[in-house]
Amino acid sequence: MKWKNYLIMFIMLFVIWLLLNNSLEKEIVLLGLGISLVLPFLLCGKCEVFTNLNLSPKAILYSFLFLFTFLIELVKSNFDVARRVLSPSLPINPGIVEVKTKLKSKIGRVILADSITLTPGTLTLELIDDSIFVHWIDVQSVDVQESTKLIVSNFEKYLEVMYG
Amino acid sequence: MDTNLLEIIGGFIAIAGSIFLLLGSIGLYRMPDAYNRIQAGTKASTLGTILSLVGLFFIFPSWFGKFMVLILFVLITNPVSSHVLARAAYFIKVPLTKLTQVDKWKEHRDIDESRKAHLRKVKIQKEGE
Amino acid sequence: MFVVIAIFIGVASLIGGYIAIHHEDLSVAIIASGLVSLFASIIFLLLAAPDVAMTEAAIGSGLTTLIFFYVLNKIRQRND
Amino acid sequence: MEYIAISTGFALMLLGLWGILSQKNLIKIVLGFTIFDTGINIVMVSIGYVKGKAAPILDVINASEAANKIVDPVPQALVLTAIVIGLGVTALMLVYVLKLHREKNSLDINSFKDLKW
Amino acid sequence: MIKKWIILGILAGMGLIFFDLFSAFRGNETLGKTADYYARHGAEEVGASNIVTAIVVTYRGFDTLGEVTILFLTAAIISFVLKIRQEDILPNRPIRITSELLDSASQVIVPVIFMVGIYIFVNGHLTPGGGFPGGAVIASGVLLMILSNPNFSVSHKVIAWVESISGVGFVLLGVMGILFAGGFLDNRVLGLGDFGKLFSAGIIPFIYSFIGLKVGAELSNILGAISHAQNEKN
Amino acid sequence: MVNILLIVAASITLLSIGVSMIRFVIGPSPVDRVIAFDVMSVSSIALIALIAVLDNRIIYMDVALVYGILGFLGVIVVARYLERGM
Repeated sequence: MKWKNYLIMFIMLFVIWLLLNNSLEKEIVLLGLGISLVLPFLLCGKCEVFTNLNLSPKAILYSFLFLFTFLIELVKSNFDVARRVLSPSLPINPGIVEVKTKLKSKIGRVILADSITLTPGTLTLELIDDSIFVHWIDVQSVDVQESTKLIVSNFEKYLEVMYG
Repeated sequence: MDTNLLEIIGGFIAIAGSIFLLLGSIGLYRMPDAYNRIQAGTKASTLGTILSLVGLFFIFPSWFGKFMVLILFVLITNPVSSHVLARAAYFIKVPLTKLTQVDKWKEHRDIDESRKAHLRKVKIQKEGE
Repeated sequence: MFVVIAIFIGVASLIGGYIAIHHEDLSVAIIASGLVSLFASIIFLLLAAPDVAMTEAAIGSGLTTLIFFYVLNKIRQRND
Repeated sequence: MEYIAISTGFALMLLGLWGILSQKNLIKIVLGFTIFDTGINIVMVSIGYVKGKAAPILDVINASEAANKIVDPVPQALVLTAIVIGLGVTALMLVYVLKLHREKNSLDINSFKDLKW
Repeated sequence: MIKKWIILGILAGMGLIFFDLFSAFRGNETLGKTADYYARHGAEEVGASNIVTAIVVTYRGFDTLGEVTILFLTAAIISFVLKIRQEDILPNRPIRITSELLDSASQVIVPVIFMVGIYIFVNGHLTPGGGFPGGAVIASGVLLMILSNPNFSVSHKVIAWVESISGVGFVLLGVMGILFAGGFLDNRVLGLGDFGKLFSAGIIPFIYSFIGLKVGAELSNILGAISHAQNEKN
Repeated sequence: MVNILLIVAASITLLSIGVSMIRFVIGPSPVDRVIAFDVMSVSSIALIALIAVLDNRIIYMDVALVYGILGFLGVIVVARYLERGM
């Protein structure tokens, strides 16, 4: 097991324990420390999700920027859904397109696919090597480069810095 | 007065969240095929639940922890489950609607299949020789 | 308000039960019975029994449905 | 409230019984059993409900005035046991369904007539 | 045809009985005698703020012991029934591989699910929940591991160890109640502590942790047995 | 005042569960029914949170956590069953 994966898993579990208990008493903190030290050893013998995470200051700044972009896109996508659903003629133009990604690390790809699913009008169907197949509710371009630019590049520039 | 105002803002945010939930289910009802339904349902139910929880957080700020865990959990799991479901729907050949413009994945799979068939043919020929 | 929620959820769970018994596709019937348990757990919550609600959600709606699907999968594997 | 819940419970019980009696598919019969189970649990919990009182957990209620402020905890403890046992029974029934299907390659209850006379 | 009428007759009879019960039902206004005792004395005698937990673990602890035994027997019977001879095994068909996204995401989600399960059974005396739902949540975490990686098999050795250690621990804590306090499963072995704290209510948190681990192990055993059951030749 | 707003929110959430129930009843393929089930279980999380706030008991939120976990798992199991991955 890589130490970085273990460390991040430990921090994540400990924070979740504190949030669940919602208090900072001594016994709760000690018990949480014990549990979150033991659990990654038991469950993640072969895990490697967090291994490629970049912990430099720039990456942390970019992750906040990414979160901000993502939330804006999420709200935008909901208004998009609302517009489509409420208009009587149901203006959709669906199709399945292919886009390319440059990301190699696993957690980066997971976050990219999740963000594609939650942004306006797109839904990840499958990841094969470097291509992602996306169901697009309103196809604007069938070309690979063009749709990559429209769908992926907005997030990828942050994720590339965060996960290398 | 101050806390009262916060509570009222929270109530309105919760109403906005429930309206998004309603829009999602209307989308679920109106869309023509399974993939579009998954799109409408997932997006609206994710943001709707998150907004409801944020609105309730304004009313009871001391419940911060549970709301935060729930929001994170919904945000991580909902896209994953919809992705797995959409992939399953594609594999069991749930029909796409007639409005569909293009299906790149099918082309990709066809190319893959034909390449494999070609390789098999070459191999058989070699064995034949 | 709670009475309105209870009526609504009760009617929905009855519809779910009807589908569970009368739909010819077994997988749909099993999902519908999971839905009945899900709504039953909200009814437990309204009856001021959060312990029971949590147990019903975790065991009645969760694990029972999952075991049903595993058995159905084994039967399908044998049939084809 | 308790009237609505108890009528829902009785209706679910009848629905489950109907499923058990009228269906031919073994898995459908087990499904009817689980619905019956859920109905019984709802009926038992709603018998213990006391109008306008809170859940039997004393975090905002003082221990001294608990007796006047909480609902009946005994049926809840009983139902907690019943749900877990219900899972065990359902799993056992399903495994026997699997075993029966291995014997006859059929899920229809009319094909198991070996012990009928 | 006659069968249909018999079924309808039975249903009508049951419906009549249920309607009679329903029309005789009057909502309670006060608690019954037993419930009143538990509500008045539960907090000071047991020290748990969740009265249902106090009943399940202390007042009716024997019931719970029997329940855990029943689950254990169910798991044993299931693995016995599903066992077939080695030469009758039909080879498994190839199955579709997991999507990469589910595989990666489950590595993050499984520890969180385990954490929630542990939280539920450790806090059983303060919040709703306890050993049984906590164990079920842990078993569903194991199930997610099986689903995201079909080659993952539940290790029988680990499960047997967890199961026996927690079972023995449960009974030992009960016996300590005979030695140091009022009787079997009496929770005042450790002193009641401060009301509403994590380590209060005597040994209830420890007993519920053992129950949770044992239920989780047994349910994962059942799920593993069914999911890895082999198909038999005709 | 706040209670009225919350009651309105709970009513709209109930309505959304009802509309998804229609899709669950008529949905032609199992996939449609599963997505309706998912939307209903996620809406139930919001409904339980609203009930908890209206009743002023934080302890009900634990039930919502369990709902979140099991709704997710149910969808994954059905999807893996349908695509023959189990």
